[in-house]
Amino acid sequence: MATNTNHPDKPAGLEFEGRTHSLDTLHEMHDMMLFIRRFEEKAGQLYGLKKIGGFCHLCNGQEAVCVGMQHASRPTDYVLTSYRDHGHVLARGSDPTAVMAELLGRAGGIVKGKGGSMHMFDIERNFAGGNGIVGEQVPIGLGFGFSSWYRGDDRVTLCVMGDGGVNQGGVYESFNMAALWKLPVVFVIENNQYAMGTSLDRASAETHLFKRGISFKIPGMQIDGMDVLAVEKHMREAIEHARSGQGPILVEAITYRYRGHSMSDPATYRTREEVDEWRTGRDPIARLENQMIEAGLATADEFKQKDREIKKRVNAIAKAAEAQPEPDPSELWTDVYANPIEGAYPYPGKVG
Amino acid sequence: MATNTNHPDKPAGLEFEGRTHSLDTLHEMHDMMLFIRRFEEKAGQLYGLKKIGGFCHLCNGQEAVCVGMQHASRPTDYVLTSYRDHGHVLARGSDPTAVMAELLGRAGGIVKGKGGSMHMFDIERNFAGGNGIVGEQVPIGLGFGFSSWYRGDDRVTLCVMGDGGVNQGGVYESFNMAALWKLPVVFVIENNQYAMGTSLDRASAETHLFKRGISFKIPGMQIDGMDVLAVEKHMREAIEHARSGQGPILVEAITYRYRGHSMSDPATYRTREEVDEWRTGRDPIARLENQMIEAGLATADEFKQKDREIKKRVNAIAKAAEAQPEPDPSELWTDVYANPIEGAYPYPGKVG
Amino acid sequence: MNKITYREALNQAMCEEMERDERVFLMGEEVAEYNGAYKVSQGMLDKFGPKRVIDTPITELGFAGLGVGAAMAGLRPIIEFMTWNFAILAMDQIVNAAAKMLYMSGGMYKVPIVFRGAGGSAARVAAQHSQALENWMANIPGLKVVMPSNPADAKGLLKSAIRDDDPVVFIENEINYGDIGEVPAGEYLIPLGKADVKRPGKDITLVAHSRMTGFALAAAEELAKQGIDAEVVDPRTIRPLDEETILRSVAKTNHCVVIEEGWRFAGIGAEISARIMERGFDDLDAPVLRVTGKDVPMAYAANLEAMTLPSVAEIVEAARVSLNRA
Amino acid sequence: MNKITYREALNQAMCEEMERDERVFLMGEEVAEYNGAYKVSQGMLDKFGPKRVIDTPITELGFAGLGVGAAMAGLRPIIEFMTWNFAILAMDQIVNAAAKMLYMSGGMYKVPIVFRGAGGSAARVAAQHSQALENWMANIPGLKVVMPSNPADAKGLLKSAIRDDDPVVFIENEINYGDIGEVPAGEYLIPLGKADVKRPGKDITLVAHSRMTGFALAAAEELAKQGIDAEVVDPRTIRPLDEETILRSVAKTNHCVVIEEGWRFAGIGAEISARIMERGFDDLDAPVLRVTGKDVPMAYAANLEAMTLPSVAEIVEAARVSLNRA
Ligand SMILES: Cc1ncc(C[n+]2csc(CCOP(=O)(O)OP(=O)(O)O)c2C)c(N)n1
Ligand SMILES: Cc1ncc(C[n+]2csc(CCOP(=O)(O)OP(=O)(O)O)c2C)c(N)n1
Ligand SMILES: [Mg+2]
Ligand SMILES: [Mg+2]
Repeated sequence: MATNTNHPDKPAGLEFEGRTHSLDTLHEMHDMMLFIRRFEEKAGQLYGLKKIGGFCHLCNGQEAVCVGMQHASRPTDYVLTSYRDHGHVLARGSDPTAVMAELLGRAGGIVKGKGGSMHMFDIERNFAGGNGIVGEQVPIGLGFGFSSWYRGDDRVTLCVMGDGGVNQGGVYESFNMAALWKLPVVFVIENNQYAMGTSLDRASAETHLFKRGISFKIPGMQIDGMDVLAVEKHMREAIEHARSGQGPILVEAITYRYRGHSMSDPATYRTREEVDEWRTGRDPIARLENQMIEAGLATADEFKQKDREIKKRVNAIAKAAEAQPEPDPSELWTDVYANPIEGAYPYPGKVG
Repeated sequence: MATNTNHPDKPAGLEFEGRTHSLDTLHEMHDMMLFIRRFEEKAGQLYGLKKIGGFCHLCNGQEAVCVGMQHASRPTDYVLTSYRDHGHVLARGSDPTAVMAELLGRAGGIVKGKGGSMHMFDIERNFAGGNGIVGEQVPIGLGFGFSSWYRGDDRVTLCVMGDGGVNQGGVYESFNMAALWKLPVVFVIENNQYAMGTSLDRASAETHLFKRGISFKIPGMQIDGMDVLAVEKHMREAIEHARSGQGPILVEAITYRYRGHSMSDPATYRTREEVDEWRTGRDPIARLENQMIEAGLATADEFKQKDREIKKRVNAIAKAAEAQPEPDPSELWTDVYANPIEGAYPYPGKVG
Repeated sequence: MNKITYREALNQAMCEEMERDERVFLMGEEVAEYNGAYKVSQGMLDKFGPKRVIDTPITELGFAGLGVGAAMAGLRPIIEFMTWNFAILAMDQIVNAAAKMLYMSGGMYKVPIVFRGAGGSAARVAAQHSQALENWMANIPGLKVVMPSNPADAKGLLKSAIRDDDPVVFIENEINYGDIGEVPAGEYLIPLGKADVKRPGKDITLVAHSRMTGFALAAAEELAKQGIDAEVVDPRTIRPLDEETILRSVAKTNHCVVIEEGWRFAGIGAEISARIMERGFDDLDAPVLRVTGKDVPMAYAANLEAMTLPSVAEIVEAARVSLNRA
Repeated sequence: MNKITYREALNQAMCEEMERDERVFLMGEEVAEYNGAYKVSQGMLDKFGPKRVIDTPITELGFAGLGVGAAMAGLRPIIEFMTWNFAILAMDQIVNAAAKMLYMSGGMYKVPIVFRGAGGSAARVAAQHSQALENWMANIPGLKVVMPSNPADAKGLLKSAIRDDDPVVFIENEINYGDIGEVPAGEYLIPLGKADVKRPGKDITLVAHSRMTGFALAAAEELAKQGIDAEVVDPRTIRPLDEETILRSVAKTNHCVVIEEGWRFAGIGAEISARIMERGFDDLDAPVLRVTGKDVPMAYAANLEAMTLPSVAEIVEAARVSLNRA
C-alpha cells in the first residue's frame, strides 16, 4: 500500500465502515468515475453534432454505482444492464475506443457497430448487455445465475435495472425463481428516481424499492449510490451473500442522473433546484475528491491535472473512433445465424 | 329470521366471529355448495362418457370459497376467475342449465357453446370470465376495478387466481397499479396447494401467499377456505376495505381440490392420506351440516333429503342440456366482430 | 382544412373523441405529464385532467389488460404503447383477451379499445426498437389493424377506430409524426376497411402502407420520369384488407409490387401477393414482387440501417423488373 | 428401426442429446415430477436428476428468459412450453432477446436454445388454447422454426435442433403425440432446412406441415381414387423454408394447394404462395390455393371446432378446383 506522502501521520488510505481502501484503489475508483463522466460528456457532444444517432442514455451522476459495483465484483462475475450501459461497460474495463466507436456506429465498435448505445456487449469481460426493452435483462440475468448454479462455478451475476424497470412483471417472475432455487444473483436497482419523466412515487406503490423482494423472501438493502465507498462496501456484502449460496439479494442504490433520460429529453419535469442539490451537493466524484483531500491523500491540483489528462484521453479516443470506417456492407448479413443454412434466407441483395 | 324450530332455546342461526347468519342464509349457502358439488360430479361423469370434451377443471372441495365469496359480495360487483370457473358462475346465480349446456357444447350454453368449460361469462351477473391463460384475468380484473374508479361507482371487483397463477408477472404489474391508484379490487388467491402436479413449495419462494402483496403495500389475509362462514366473514371485510376507497386487498383462501387438476389428471402426486385428510376431515359441506346439526338448526335426514333433491335437479339439468342441439353452423361466423366490415374477412365457406 | 402534422392530427382525433364521449380515456407511459414520449398527447392532460389522461408504470402487459377489462366494463380506452416494440410484452392480452373475448363470450363482452403507438423502425434505434408487427396482428381474427400514412388519414382513421366497437390495433410511424398535410377540421371520419388510391396510374400497381406509402409515391415520381405510370394503393386498414381496390388496380395495370418495412416471411406483402394470386391470377402479366425490409435484425450503424430498410431505388428497380425493363 | 410414438421419439431425442452433452438440460412446467403434461419427458427426471430436468413456476416470460441467459452463458437449454399458446407471454424473450442476440452483440453471444412444445389446436380446448404461431415465429430473422409431422422426423429434427447453435422454435402437435411410426434407433439426424416429399405424385403439389401433412396424405389417397396423383411436400423446417423442393414439385405438377391449420392472413400459406408467385410463376397452370383454419377464434362446440379446422374434404375440393375438375 502506498504511503500518505502529504501527511505521513495520516493513514495511507480511506476507511469506510471498517473497510480500508488503499490510495491506489481510491485513485482507480476516482479516475474511472471521472473518465466515465468525461466520456459521457463527449458522447453528449457528439450526439449534438449528430455523429451519434438514435437513443443515447448518459449516466452522469450515476458513476459511483458503476464503479463501486465493479470494484466489489470479480472479473468472472456476470454483469447485465439496461440500455443505460456506457458507464457499466467502461467500469468493467472494456476498451473505451471500442465503446465510443460503437456509439458512432463504426466497424471497430465493441459489437461492430451493430448494437449502438443500448446494446453493448463484451463477452471477454462477462458483460452480457445492454438491453433496450425495459426489464428484459432481468430474466436473462437469472439465466446466467442459473448457469452458475448448474455448473457449480463460483460466479455471481449482477443484474442491474432502473426504478422504472423494477415494475415489469418479468422481474417478479425472476425474483421468485431466483429465491426458490437460491441462484447467485444480485439484483441492483439504480434508483435515480425517475423513469423518463415519471417520478418514482407516480409509478410505484412501494417506493422503498429494496422492499420489492420481500414478497419473495429476498433480502434487500438500500445504499447511497452517490458514494462509491458505500457502493463498494455494500455490493461486496451483497455479492458475498450471493456467492455463499444463500440465494439472491436486492440492492437499491439511491442515485440521480444529471442529464435528461436520453439526449432528446429536456427533463423539464425536474426543478433546477433539485438537480443542483444532487449535482453540486452530492456528486460522487467531488465527494471522493474532497474526502481524499481532507485525508491528505491528494490535492486539488492533482485532481485538476488528472482531469486535464482524462479529457485529453477522451478526445483522443473520440478521434480514433471517428477515424474508423463504417462497418463493411457485407456485415449486414453476418451474425444473423451462428449456423446459417445454405441457400436459405437471408437472400443478400435480392429483389422480389 | 326463522326461529330454531328444533331447539326453541337455541339461537335461530349460527354465529361466526360476531356475525350471525340466519337459518335461511345458512341453508342457501349449504344448498349452493352441495349443488355445485353434485353439478361437478355430474360434469365429471359426462366427461367420462366423452360428452364433455377438452379440459374440464372441477372445483370439488373448493365450494366454500365460491359460495362464501358470493354471499359477501353484491350482484353489481364484478367477478373474474381462471378456467376453474363452474363453481363460481353457479354461485353467482347463473342458469345451471346454461352452464351444463356450455360444458356439453350446446346452442343454449351460457356463451352459446363457444367457450366451453374454461370460458364461462354472464354479463348480466357481472361474471366476466373464465380465462384459460393462467393469470390473464388479473390485469383484466384491474381494468374492471379501474372502470369503477373512473366512474365513481360503488362496485368492487373480485379477481380470483390460483396458487400457481400468483407467480405470473402480470399479477405484480397489476398489484402495483391497483395499489398506486387505490383501485377497488379484492385479489382472491384460491390456494389449493397445487398447480397441476406442482405443490406450492416447489413453485413459490414465499408460500404464505397473502404476503405476496407486501412489496406493493397491499394488505393481505389468510383465511380458511374450507369454512364457508369464515370465507363469508373475511371476504366481507375485504370487500368493505376495497369499497371504502382504501385500495386493493389480497385474500389467500386455503383450500383443496379433491379431484385431479383436470379430468385427465390422475393426481398421483398426492398421497391418499393427504386427500382423505381434507376430503373427510375438512369438507366444507359436511362441516356446515355438522355445525347446523349441532346447533339444532337441521337434522341429518333433512340434509339427506336435500341431497336427493339436488341430485335429481342436477340430473334433470343435465338431461335438459343434453337435449339441446349443437350450435347452428352459422354461429361459426358470428361474434368475431361487433362491427363487421362488409365484404371483408371472414369469408364464410370459401376455398382458396 | 388546416395544415397540421400527423402528430397533431392524431392529437385532434383523440381530443375530439374525448370531448364527444366521456367513456374515452387515454392511458400509457408518459402520455400525461410528459405530454407523450413523442408528444402525440400534447396538452391533453391539461384539457382532460388526470382521470382521463393517465400515466402508467412501465408494465405493458398489465395496462394492456387493464384496458381490456375497462373496455369490457363499458369504457372506451385508448391504450398507447410508447412504441409497438414494447407491445410484444402485451401480446397475450391483445391476442388472447381482446381479440377473442367477443367470440369466447358468445357475443356478450365487446372490447371497444384502441391500442396505438409508433411501429416500425424510427431512426438508428437498433434491433429491439425496430420492429414491424402488423403481420402478426393482421393474422388474428377479432382484431382490426389500421396504419395511416398521412395526417388526414391519421385523423380520420383514428376517430373511426375510437368509435369502433372492436379492438383496433392502430400503428403509427414515428418518422411520419412531423409530416405536414391538409387535414379537415372537426368531424372527419374515414371508414375502416377502405383502401385509398394515393396516385392513379396505368402501368403498374404499387401497394404500400404507413411510411412506405411515401416511399412508393417517391418511387412513382421517379418512375414517371422514366415513362412508367405507377398507381399507388395504400390499404390504410390492413385487416380487414380492402382487396377489391387492390384487385381493381391490378386488373388495370397487370403488374404489381408490394412494399413493406417489415420482414418478408409471412408479411403483409406475402398476404397481398397470395390474394392477387388467388383472385387476380389471370390479370397478371408478371409475378407480384415484394420489396421488404431485409431479413436481418436492424443494425445501429447508419449504413447498415439504410441497407436494411426498403429504398425508393429498390422499389423503382422492382417495378422495372416487373415490367421487364430492368 | 422401432415402432414408437411421436411422443417417445421426442423423448428419445432429448435423452440421447442429454447423454451426449451435459450442457443440455430440460426446463418447463411439469416436465420433471409429473413427467410432462403430455408425457413427452416421461422418465427423464429419473434418468437425469433434478438438476437437468427442472419444473418451473408458471412464469413463461421468466423461464424463457432464463433459458436465453443460460444459453448465452454456454449451456444448451431445452425450454418446454406446455403449449405454444402460453408462449405468447414469452414472445419478448424469444423475439427481442433470443432471436436478436447474436446480431446485436456483433456475433459475440450465441443462443443455442430450443423452445419446444405443442402448437395448434388439440381437441375441444377452445379459443385461448388453439393457436398456430408458426407464421409469427417464421417472420423473425435469427430464429429457425421446425415442425415435425411424424415420429421419425420428430426425433431426427429435434436432435438437430438441440445441436444447432441458433435459437430453434420447435413446434409439436398434441394430436400427433400418440402417432406411431418407424423411428431409427440411436443416432439419427435430419438436417434443418430440408423439406421432404412425403408422397410423390405428378398432378398437383400439396404443401402441408405438422398435423396437416397427415391431412394432405389422406386427401392424396382420396384424390388417387378420383384419378388425381398428388405429391405431398412437408417443409418440416418452416424457417428457413426449403423452397427449392417446393418449386421443383410445382415445376412438375403445375398446380399447388398449401394447407395450414393456422389462420390465413399472412400465414405460412401466404408465404409459400408468394414465393411460388415469385419464382415459379411460369410453372403454374392455375393459382396456388390455400386451405387454412377458418378466420375465427376456435370455438368449443364440437361441430364448430370441426368446421374451423381444415378438412380432408376441403383439401380434396381445393385440389379439384385447382385442376379445374370441381
Ligand atoms: C418494455 C419497454 N417499455 C418502454 C420502454 C421505453 N423506455 C425506455 S427507458 C424508459 C424508462 C426507464 O426508467 P428506469 O427503469 O428508471 O431507468 P433509467 O432510465 O432511469 O435508468 C422507458 C419507459 C422500453 N424501452 N421498453
Ligand atoms: C400461461 C399458462 N401457462 C400454463 C398453463 C397450463 N396450466 C393450466 S392450469 C395450470 C395450473 C394452475 O394452477 P393454479 O393457478 O394453482 O390453479 P388451480 O388449477 O389449482 O385452480 C397450468 C400450468 C396455462 N393454461 N396458461
Ligand atoms: Mg430511473
Ligand atoms: Mg392451485
